[in-house]
Amino acid sequence: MTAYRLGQGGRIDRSRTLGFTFDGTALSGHPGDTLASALLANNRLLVGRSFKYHRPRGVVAAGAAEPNALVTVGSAGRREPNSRATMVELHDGLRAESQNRWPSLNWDVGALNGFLSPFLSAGFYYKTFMWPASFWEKLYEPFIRRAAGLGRASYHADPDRYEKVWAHCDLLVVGAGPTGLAAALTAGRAGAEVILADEASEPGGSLLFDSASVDGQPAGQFATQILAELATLPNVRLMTRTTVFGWFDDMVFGAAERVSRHVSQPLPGQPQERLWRIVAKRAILATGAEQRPLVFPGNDRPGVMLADAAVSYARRFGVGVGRKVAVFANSDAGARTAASLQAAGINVVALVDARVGHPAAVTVPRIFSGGVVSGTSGSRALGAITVRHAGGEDRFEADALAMAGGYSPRIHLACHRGGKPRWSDAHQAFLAPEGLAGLTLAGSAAGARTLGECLSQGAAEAAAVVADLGHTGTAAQFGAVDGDVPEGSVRALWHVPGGKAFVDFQNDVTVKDLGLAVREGFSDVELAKRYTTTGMATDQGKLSNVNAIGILAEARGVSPAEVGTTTFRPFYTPVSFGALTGSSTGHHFQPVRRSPLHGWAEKHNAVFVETGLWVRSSWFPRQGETHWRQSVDREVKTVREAAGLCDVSTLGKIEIFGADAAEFLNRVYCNAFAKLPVGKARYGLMLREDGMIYDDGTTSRLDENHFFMTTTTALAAGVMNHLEFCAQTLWPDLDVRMASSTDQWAQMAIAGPLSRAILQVIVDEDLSDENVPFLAAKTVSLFGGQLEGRLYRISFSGELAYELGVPAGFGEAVADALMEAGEPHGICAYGAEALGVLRIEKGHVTHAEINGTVTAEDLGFGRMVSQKKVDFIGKHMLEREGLVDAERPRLVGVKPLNPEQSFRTGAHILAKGAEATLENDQGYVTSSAFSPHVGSTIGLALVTRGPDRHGEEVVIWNALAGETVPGVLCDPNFVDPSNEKLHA
Amino acid sequence: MASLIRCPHCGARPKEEFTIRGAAVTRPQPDAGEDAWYAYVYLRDNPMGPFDEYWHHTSGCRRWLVVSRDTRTHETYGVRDAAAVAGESRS
Amino acid sequence: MRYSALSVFLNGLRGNSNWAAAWRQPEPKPHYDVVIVGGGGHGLATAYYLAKQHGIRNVAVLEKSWLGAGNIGRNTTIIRSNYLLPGNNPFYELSMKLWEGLEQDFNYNAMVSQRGVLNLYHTDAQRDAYTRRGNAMRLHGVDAELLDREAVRERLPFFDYDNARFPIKGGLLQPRGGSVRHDAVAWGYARGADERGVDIIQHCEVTGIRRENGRVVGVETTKGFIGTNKLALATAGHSSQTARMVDMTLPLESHVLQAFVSEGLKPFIDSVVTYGAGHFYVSQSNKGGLVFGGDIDGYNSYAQRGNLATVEHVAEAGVAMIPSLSRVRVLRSWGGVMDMSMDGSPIIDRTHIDNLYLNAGWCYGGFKATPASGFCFAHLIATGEPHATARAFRLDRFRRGYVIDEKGQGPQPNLH
Amino acid sequence: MPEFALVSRPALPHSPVGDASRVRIEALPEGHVLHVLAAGGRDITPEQLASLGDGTAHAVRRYAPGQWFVVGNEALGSKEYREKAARLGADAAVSDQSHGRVRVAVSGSGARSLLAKGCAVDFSPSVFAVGATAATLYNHIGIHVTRTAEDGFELLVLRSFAQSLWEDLSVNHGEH
Repeated sequence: MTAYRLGQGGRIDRSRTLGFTFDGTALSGHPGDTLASALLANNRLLVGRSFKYHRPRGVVAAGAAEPNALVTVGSAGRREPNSRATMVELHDGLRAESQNRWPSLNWDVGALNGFLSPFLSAGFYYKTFMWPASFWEKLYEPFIRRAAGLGRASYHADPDRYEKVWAHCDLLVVGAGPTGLAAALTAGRAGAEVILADEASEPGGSLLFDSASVDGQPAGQFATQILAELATLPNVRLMTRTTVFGWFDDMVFGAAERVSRHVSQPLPGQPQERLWRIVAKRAILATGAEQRPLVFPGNDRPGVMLADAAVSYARRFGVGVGRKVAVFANSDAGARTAASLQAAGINVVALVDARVGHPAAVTVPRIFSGGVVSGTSGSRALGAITVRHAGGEDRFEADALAMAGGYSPRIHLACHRGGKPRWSDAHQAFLAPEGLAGLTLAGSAAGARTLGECLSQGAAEAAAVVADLGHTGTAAQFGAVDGDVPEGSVRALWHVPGGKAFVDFQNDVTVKDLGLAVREGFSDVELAKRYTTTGMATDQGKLSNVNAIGILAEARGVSPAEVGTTTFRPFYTPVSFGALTGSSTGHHFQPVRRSPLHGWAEKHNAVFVETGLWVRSSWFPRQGETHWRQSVDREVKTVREAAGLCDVSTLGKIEIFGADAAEFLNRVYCNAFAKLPVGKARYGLMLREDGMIYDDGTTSRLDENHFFMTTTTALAAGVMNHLEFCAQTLWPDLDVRMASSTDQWAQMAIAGPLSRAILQVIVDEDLSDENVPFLAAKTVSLFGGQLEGRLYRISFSGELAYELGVPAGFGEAVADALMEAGEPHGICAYGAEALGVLRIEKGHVTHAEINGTVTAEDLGFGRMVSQKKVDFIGKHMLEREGLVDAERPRLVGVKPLNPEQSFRTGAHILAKGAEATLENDQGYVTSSAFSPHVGSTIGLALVTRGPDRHGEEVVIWNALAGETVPGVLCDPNFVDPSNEKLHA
Repeated sequence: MASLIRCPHCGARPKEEFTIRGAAVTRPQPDAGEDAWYAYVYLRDNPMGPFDEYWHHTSGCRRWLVVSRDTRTHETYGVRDAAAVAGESRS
Repeated sequence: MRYSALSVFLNGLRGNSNWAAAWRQPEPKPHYDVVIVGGGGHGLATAYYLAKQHGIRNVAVLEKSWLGAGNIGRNTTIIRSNYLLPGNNPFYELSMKLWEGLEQDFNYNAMVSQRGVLNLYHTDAQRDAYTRRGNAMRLHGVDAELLDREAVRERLPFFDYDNARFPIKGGLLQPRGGSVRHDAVAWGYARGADERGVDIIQHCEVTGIRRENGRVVGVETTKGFIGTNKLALATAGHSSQTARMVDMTLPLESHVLQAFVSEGLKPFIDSVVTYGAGHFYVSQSNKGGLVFGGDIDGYNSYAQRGNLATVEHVAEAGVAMIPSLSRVRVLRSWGGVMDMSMDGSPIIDRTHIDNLYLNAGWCYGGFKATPASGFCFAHLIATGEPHATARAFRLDRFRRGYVIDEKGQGPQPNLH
Repeated sequence: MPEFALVSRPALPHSPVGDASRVRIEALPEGHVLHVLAAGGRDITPEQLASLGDGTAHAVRRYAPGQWFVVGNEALGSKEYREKAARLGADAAVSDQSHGRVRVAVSGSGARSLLAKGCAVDFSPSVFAVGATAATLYNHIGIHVTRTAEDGFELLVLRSFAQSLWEDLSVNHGEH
């Protein structure tokens, strides 16, 4: 085969030259070229190696269906394996490399597999590599894994940006070929909002290489004229380089736009790719049809390509695919191809028509009627072909073979929502399912066979859609089409018997493989696909599936209709992770929630930690502290001995209003709330309907009909949803309304024996125990009336403590004032770590204990669960056997026998002397910390009959860390068990 | 329904804005008895076909909705405010 | 015909024209000792172990579609036994042990590949939860290692450690976890069962269950009535529909779980890895595709297809974990229908109806369970008693309050 | 108490991004945001709602059934807030969200396409006219959008998310 640049013609810009490299060799092309056309123009025919046998392969197609010409383009973070050369637009400096070959494309050791092919038939690997068993992972599998795969992906982070966009339209037209252009023009003229999307860089589809003319104009010129009119319509958006890859529920289409793929790096401000979510009222698929290869011995030799691809290379790219081109077809497409190539100045040496009695209207040196190509030869490229015909066999030189095996309408999108394709004997193809709401097909995607039909169908479908949407418009009319050659009758020719004939080029699936699958019981199309891997390559069987179905049908002696298709699933063509991800990468993977006291914490040198979406201050290292424990121990001690200030703004906060708010709370908490007095806070426990604890927090009654609830940080959103569920669906008759106020309040805990004195400096009213007793909750005036805040006397640490809420913007100023007021008292800032230590010392639980599998009783809250209330969420499942089982793990404290030893959360508890088995597992440590107060590590644990076993020696078992620590179970309240400090 | 839900208060919105809870089953009366409560908490008809499901418009109006749809096709028949549905079933 | 390197060689010399069919295509007999509804992994494995372990060979497996059409044919092929709770842990470890000897046992290369399963953690709370889990595993003799950040970095240097929204702090590794060629599992069990006399009847849909005097006596099918002494349902994804034939309502919802495969790549990642700060897990198949997935879509569905928002969500988490994935292309997505149970754990039990046995509720953990599920279900059917490792998977556990809730999410299936 | 300076720290201490001819992103003054929640079955008249506002256009914004935001540039003291809240009596509760939600203006001919990079709402004027509102998502962040002019939108965002929203908008602004 000798491919070459034609002296004239094509839509390339011959005035400019672009330099690129392929496997390191410098080559050149022109703007308008794809990598494939440029390689052909440089007579680079061998472009890749197949998956299994590493057979030399050349370009087969001119578009998205390309199975062979897969290359790696770019380098480092922009390296992209498996790029279809037919879709890669040539740009200056493009670097492309072939794949799946070693040491080089020309001399590939893997090609030895070809000699072993008798032993590598479909599914051979399921039958061997089993002995000895240990060899699989050590020997066989690593070898298979290295041999498999295609291109190599980069480990470098992608430097480019991606984005996602939503779009809305009346009509989405997929495909800007003749059908799509006619549809968009019709709808656009009628005033509908139209999106016209096309995967190619240049709209026009087959008009870009069709040799017919419309109204006396060459097809390409006709396309240009329609595009010019579309450009004047502001309601029509043309999106090129945009592949509509999926049709999802509710008329949402996914599309990927290759914004910057055609340049070496994105222009400033431009993303690399853009994901479109297109919400369309209606859609027309004008996606055209895929030409099928013919399956004959030697059909994979470089130089054998689709007939339309050969014409497209000639007429669109100005490339002759050979000096001696043969054409092989099972329809009038053969004669049409020969004529088109000749018109472009290409030498056609033979026309092989598998049909008998269809005289060709073209002059070619050799015409075989009723002939088939039965063999090809040539080293790494086509040199000659053999034709079998009624009169025997002829072998002659040919350096390219254009094959036309009929058309398969591109119906993928129409099948994405579960519809099954229908076989049409008339079309020898599968057509789209019927009755697709909102989506219609037109043109060759619907089985049309001529340019004229495509234009009129596109216009007619669009006219129907716009009328349906209430616009007035008529189908666009176009002049007469001249030179339209319909396919005529198509002979079902699923394969030509003889040597190795490939059905799936990329995965090296042959006719024999499919036959073997049928013989071995894998005759169902899905089983045959999975057993042979046909249709599972990167092209998803765009060229191979229908041929495979035809061959299976023949082997089983049934019609292709009975074989049916495998399922069409998104994506139509592969979509990059980048496009699907958009801008949600790196630090922007998820939004960050910042506390209003973030700036305050920064000033105090906080170390921050992610807590869900929040960033919380974890501890506040001071000068000289080199280990986090030093800081945390100091903070804990300071709170126990003086006072500390902690940012608790991340707790969920909910304002609850309404005449029935008290009743509502009484139903959502398991303990009583109906009679909570105004000015009081109460600890509340929320259950799920299955009786397990859901969340806890305090709720305060600020006014008769106004409550303020706090939730844990982790479940703030969940609790709000839950409350709304209860209010709206369970008890819509109750007057209760909720507003989240998490973000409104900067909330700080001021804890420690000196907290009252410090707080009194900024709070206007008297904070004495009489006036603000434990669990008081009230609005207070601050700074001599400058500000109002909400003060709650509640404690998580067990110390005298308050929480103060002020409007978020003032949070930092108030915290600063408190730190200033507290300085003489030795106040410190304390973070989430110290908060954790303080609560563990006091035996207070968090979601480390409330893990969704514990009951109120398990945590020692049994008496809180109301026996009086008729109903509350979770009441009705509480009495089940498993929930009152005496053996349930329950909350207990745990300490090491030797204070020098420490243990970790997640360690399990075993009875002393018991063997370490699952049967002997008695529970686990839910929380642990070093307690400065106790002077050792302490923990909370859920242990079988834990509360009954205080004082019992146990083993704290952590095999992961190699630690087995003798410990003792104890009261979980390690500090001030009589709560004197709390009530001080 | 799996891409857009037509919220009766906000119009068509993407699935991302919603939280899905599951079958729109009715909570029994407090004295309904063990079987009724067990069925409410644990058993689901799980039909193949028409189905009522609770969706919460979390990132929109924060109303709980009853989405009536087909579990085979994802076709939506209607979306109603759950409070209105509860009101209807009560009256 | 026994499969071996020699048989591949000899058949190759003869042009591969002498390979026998892997299984027969029998017509149903009027009556069987056991009829299994569902020719997926669990149904086929049950048939295999009934024949092999218990000598019960007069068995039919009825499949309404093609063999292995269910979730055995649409999953992400991961095997592991890294479970927390005592109700699950020994069962999944039994499964792992069966995987380890499976190929030699059924003479089929299912490519059981123990390349390790690593669950990443990003917070102290996650580390603590994995510590608890890993120790529970170790108490049962299951392999588990807690890796710190540097140990993870050494294994997977191309993950995002320094620029991440949720930096990786470490991971829980089960070295014996890995992946298996999923279709081959169905085929291996089918071939092994067929060889032992089991009738695998494809394209035979059960349309009703016939009861006489309160006992199940057979099934109505699209190929006529088939009598049986014992009827075993293994139709995960559609269990509620099958159970409805005998007026049973189950603690299940059917949900769609999507999964994805990328284009084929040269070796990129060796082990199975799950992300701890988003819904994403990934492994690489022997063909080179990255097989990955995330969370269920969240709504009840039998449609076997999902929605784009979930795809995006999964891709975002993937790139957050491995920034260079950005340039890798996703080839194909698919959706499987899951029996999501009320506690996230399965059911293997008798029912209140005589002769009727149920295997259901596998959530998205069904694939890895295939061998043990078949083994234990066969044991139950053959002996009438639950297998020791599957005793917790009773249907009455919900009513009695003995749920097996690994995630602690309570009775809301889409949260498990 | 020694001297106390009642300084409010702004959630978005940023200068506007972009220029008004294409698209401009601007943090608005942290004035007041009142969240009005009508009691079940009570109709709140537009006049009642307007009485809570400062008289400017689009001060009252529909949020959900029976719920509105009333916004303005001036900060309200506790006394003023209480006085306003009392105006609707038992008909509605008024929750002060002046510090909980932050306003961002997006304006210019490119405003719509900037919003389309995060919002699924159809902002074409025929569907989303001046005065229209929507509670929705911008990428992963909940926002409340009001169209204040043909080419002008105001976004209301929870304070803790404000910085992330600002960054999202700024990144997506790139092209404009």
